Amino acid sequence: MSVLVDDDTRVVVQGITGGEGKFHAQQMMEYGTNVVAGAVPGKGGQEVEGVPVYDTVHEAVEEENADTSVIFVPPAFAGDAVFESLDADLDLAVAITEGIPTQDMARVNKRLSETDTRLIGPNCPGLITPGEAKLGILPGNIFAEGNVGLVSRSGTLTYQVVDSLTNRGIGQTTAIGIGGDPIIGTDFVDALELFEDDPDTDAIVMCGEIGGEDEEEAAAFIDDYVDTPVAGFIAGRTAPPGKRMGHAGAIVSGSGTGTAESKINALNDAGVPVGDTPEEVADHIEEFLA
Amino acid sequence: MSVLVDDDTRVVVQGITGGEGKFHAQQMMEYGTNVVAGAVPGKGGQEVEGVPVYDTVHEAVEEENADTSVIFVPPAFAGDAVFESLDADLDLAVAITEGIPTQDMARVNKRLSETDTRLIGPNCPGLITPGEAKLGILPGNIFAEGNVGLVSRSGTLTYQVVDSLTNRGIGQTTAIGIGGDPIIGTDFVDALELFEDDPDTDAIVMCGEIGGEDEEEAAAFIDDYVDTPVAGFIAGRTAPPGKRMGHAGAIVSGSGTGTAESKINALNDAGVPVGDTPEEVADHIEEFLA
Amino acid sequence: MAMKLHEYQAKQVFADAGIPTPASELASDVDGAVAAAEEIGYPVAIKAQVQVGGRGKAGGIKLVEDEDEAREAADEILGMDLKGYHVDRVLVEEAVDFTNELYVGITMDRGEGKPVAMVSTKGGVNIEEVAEEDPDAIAREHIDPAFGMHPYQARKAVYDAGVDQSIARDVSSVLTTLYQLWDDRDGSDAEINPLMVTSDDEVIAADAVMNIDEDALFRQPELAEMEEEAAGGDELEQKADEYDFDYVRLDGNVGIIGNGAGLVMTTLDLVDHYGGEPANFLDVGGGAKAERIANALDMVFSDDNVDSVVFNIFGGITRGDEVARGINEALEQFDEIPKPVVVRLAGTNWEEGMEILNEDLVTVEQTLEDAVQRAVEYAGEVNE
Amino acid sequence: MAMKLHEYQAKQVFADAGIPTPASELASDVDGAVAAAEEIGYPVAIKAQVQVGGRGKAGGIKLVEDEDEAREAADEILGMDLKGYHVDRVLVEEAVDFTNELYVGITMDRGEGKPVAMVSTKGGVNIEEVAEEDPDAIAREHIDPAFGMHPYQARKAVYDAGVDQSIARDVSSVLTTLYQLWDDRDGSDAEINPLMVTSDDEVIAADAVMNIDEDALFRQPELAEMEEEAAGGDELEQKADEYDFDYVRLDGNVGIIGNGAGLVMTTLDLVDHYGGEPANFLDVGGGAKAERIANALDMVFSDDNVDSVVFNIFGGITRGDEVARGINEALEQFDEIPKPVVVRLAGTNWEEGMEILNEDLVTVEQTLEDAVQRAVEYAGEVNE
Repeated sequence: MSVLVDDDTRVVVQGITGGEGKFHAQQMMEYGTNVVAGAVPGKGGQEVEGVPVYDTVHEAVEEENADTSVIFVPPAFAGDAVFESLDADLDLAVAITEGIPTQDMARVNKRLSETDTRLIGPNCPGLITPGEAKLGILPGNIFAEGNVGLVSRSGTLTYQVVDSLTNRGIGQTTAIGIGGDPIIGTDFVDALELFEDDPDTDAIVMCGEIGGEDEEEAAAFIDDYVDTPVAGFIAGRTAPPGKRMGHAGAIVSGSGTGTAESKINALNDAGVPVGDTPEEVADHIEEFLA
Repeated sequence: MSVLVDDDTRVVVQGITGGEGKFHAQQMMEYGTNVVAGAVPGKGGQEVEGVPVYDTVHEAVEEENADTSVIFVPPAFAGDAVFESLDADLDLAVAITEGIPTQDMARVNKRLSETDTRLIGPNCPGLITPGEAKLGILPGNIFAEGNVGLVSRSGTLTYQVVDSLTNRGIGQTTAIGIGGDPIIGTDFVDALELFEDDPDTDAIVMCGEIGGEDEEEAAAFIDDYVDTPVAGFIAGRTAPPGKRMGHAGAIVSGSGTGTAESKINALNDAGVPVGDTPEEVADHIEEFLA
Repeated sequence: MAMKLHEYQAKQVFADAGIPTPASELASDVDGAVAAAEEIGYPVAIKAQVQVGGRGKAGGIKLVEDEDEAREAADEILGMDLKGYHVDRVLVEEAVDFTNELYVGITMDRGEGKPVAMVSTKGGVNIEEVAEEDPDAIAREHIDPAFGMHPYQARKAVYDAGVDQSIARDVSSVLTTLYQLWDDRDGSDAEINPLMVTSDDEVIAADAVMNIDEDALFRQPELAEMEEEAAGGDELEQKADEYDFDYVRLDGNVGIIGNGAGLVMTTLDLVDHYGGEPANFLDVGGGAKAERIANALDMVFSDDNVDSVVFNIFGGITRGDEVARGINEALEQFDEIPKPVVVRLAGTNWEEGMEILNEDLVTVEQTLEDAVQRAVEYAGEVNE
Repeated sequence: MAMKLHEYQAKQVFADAGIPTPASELASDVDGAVAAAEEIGYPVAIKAQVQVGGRGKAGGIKLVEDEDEAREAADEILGMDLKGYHVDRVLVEEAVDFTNELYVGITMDRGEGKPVAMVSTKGGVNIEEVAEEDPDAIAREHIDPAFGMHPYQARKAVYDAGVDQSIARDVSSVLTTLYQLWDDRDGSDAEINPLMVTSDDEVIAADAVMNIDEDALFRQPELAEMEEEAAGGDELEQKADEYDFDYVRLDGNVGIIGNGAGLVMTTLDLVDHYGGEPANFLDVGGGAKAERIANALDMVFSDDNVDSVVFNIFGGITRGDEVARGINEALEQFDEIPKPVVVRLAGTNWEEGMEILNEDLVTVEQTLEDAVQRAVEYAGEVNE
């Protein structure tokens, strides 16, 4: 089993006629993802890799019963694309786009509270249920079917950890990259809840980084609600205070919260071991599953 | 008993230092309404008729436990005043102000869907539970305690009908003027539901007018959910199609809906007798109660 | 209530916002119209600038090919009476060669309490008729007034309406601008019908409707100025504007004055119920003072069709004594009262009002029913 | 990431929006500063225009009473090195006589996912310290980004903060304008600290902070132009701007290049874990092509502190073959490789990358741990 995505998921790719959209639509289909439609205004009636393109997401839903969208739309238009997907009664929207203006995302965030659609991202690699389907840009070949759920704020760090797991023969139920932007849809708590409720997920990896308080909140949630064992990793232990590092989220304000130390302590207090290296995270998971 | 307002209601008057606000605060108190505070930005610390004035509605709530506001704020600022009251966790806000721009009310309407506060009005006379409290500008002396609930889109028409009832010795549980604007808070259906659930309301008067489809919706609601007998009145039978008459709501578009005929038919179909004159409405109520 | 801009004013507002409109010029005499036509180049349309629908069918719009035709058409249209409105200005406008006519509009859906954007490929005709006969021909997209119209919503409405892909982007852009205008300018309705499509796939607003929420004019000073210019209607309606009354002229002979729209409409209905015919709807509003009451009487007296007047006031914020004072003031200036006035006062201070009223000048009744019946009776007597 | 406007730029933006600011003039030499001071009239403040906090304490702001003092101060400040930033411009500004200092600011509360307006009567000091030591001294009002800030919210924040009634209306108005600016200009932070209150109850923005969301600069052309002017920092940071890298300079000697912020930070952490000291954070981002990889190596080589470089790429959209090509290109131009480079490639096309990589020029490792350990080792050797 898995969370959020499996081989029944019917995907519409927003921006399928663009370079990235086209390439990754192809990659997703090669992996086995059921891409049923593309949506690009002004390109309705075309086909991309055999997939019909519609002018609006609503049409893709009406004509092809799409229930999930993956968004490869340039940042200036991506906020609008997310709104469109939220308005089309989808189950899930995955925004890959990096660099969406924060104020656009604040408005999206407001709309999210009014709809039933779940958003993953933006500025995220997407998610994958190994052997069934992937939504986004993750390199499918490093994943393996298994019983570990993974949630991460960072793309390539996810790959690093997954690689360590897969090399040891530990596969994944689903891996979710929630994205590193200041305002995102699904957060750690949401993902942990999904994995906790998934009978096939026997252990969870949670990769956080400095900045914000999401990891601290996740730790409190784990303490209260999560029985599945969780191993953690926090990137940015050596980041100097007051410096921004890449992700808008990755800033240490200099005060007590948001630092690697506060996050690691919070996780440890919730009974979550935090690895010093990605390999140590894999060690912990191995122990859990032993 | 009564609906929405009684002698426990703790009222803050927004705009209490203005001419109308002051006059009607006084009138309300004379009627017995528990006016606990005023709210006027920049006038905090003053007193009006012995009532303490605060700069914000929130302060009035914190300091005086106000749970209901009555709004006498000029139209240019009234939309903001309504937002403030919705944000202050009140049970009820009553907007008397006439002439609030419709787009301001559309935004208020959106916020209403997000809060638990009930709005009455705007452009309404308010509401009254005879013998207990009145909120707004209704002339208290024409009302009497009793068992008839009244809901109306029009102010003076309400008085006319109440007068007919009171003159026959028929009193009211609560009378609610919901206002004649195109966008209002509490509508006929909401008010009918309250009266239906009130054990002391034995009959209901509903005064509508041409324009919109609220009366038709109310008729459908009565048909499905209301056991309490209802008598109706519809103003504007002789209004020519395409002419606007006063209330923004009172326009007959010329097509099939919104006309007096369609409203009267809908009500009759729901078993609601509609009087040709206000006196005939009182006749019907008298019969119900006989 | 809405303030309606003239076509030429609305087009100016639309053009300023970047919506393509045909070249045009306003003229108030025949020579001016011909000069404008020469400048724009034939063919041109000469269009009466009055606030009535169906101008074309009523002869208020003419397409002309040369100077003679232009002169003839301008001469015919200027000064004509169009459904009761005097035409004193025409818009001389470039005739657009079109292959298709669309409709785009924004209005407030009062049932939903939110704005709605509408697009149809059946433009150029009465859109209300389309709405009734073929409702699916109009694509509707409701707008969340907190967010405003998202770009995808404009596109969705356009594609849902079946607009051709070759112009979909331009039509979406016009719709987006139209919403922005509607929102910024406190519109009640903003419409382009037809939005013409030319043979080289350009879109152009051949007509323009922009109605403004009168309650919001205080924050639209530019448009409030246009209102001065736009003010029209017959003499009585202009007077009502001046006095700031909600007034509607009707066909009967019983003049009606009251406070509150619902009560005034009820008074009209009762006049009808008792066999009379209402001459007007006049709502003095809440809290009217003596002067306003006198103005109301002046208004109704000015209407030659009126044979009797019924004054129905139920005081809430309006006080009976003020009403009585206003009635006395208005009537005491006459040697002979021009038309019989029946007065019914109830509610706040009605007893004081009764004492003040000069019963030599008016007939007093205690109930609404009696007052209306008496006024109908008087009107009938005069007619005999 | 945020683009920071200089004080003088932010003040211009604020003043244009109607927020009261002191008279001021920018100067880039001593004579210009003195002339500006004469024009404005003494006393004036001479303020270094560099993007660092705590300018005052560091000697970057001087209050002067006459020409001699002005000349001396300008001479001292212009050209000084302020926390690593070279001062090449000063703002000469009217000295405001104040009785009180407030703080007003707008920022994005990422935890709530919505903007927050803040007001405090404890202005004029480091507001972060106030937030930590006396959090109740800052009134906070969250804004619904769909509606924007309602006027009552500005008033509420102002009254909640305990601002005196004599200036409450003006402070509310400044806060409302500040939110409008923040919203219109895609601000990440907009702050006035202090907002000075004069003895006759006027408010005036004595300092101004305006940081813009870099991701939104595409729709803020005016501000993007200011960015050119605002660009500062040391040589390496300017180079990073030019190459469009997320780059942070640190104190160690192991240069670090990777793709993806989380993975780069992890690489830093591992350098530390294995006893080394990171010299920088450099994220080439997703999908980097060969040229970009070469630029990254150029950047890190330019840092004199760097003794060894670790290249850690886990390919997703970034392809190992492109990375390898970029590394080869960058290194093949040297007769002698200036600093040892350790490369670890994984993910998309890593095998192709390995084949392409010229192993004469770099050390290849299979795992992240090994690569970091090797780079730390190299750096240590150099230091010995």
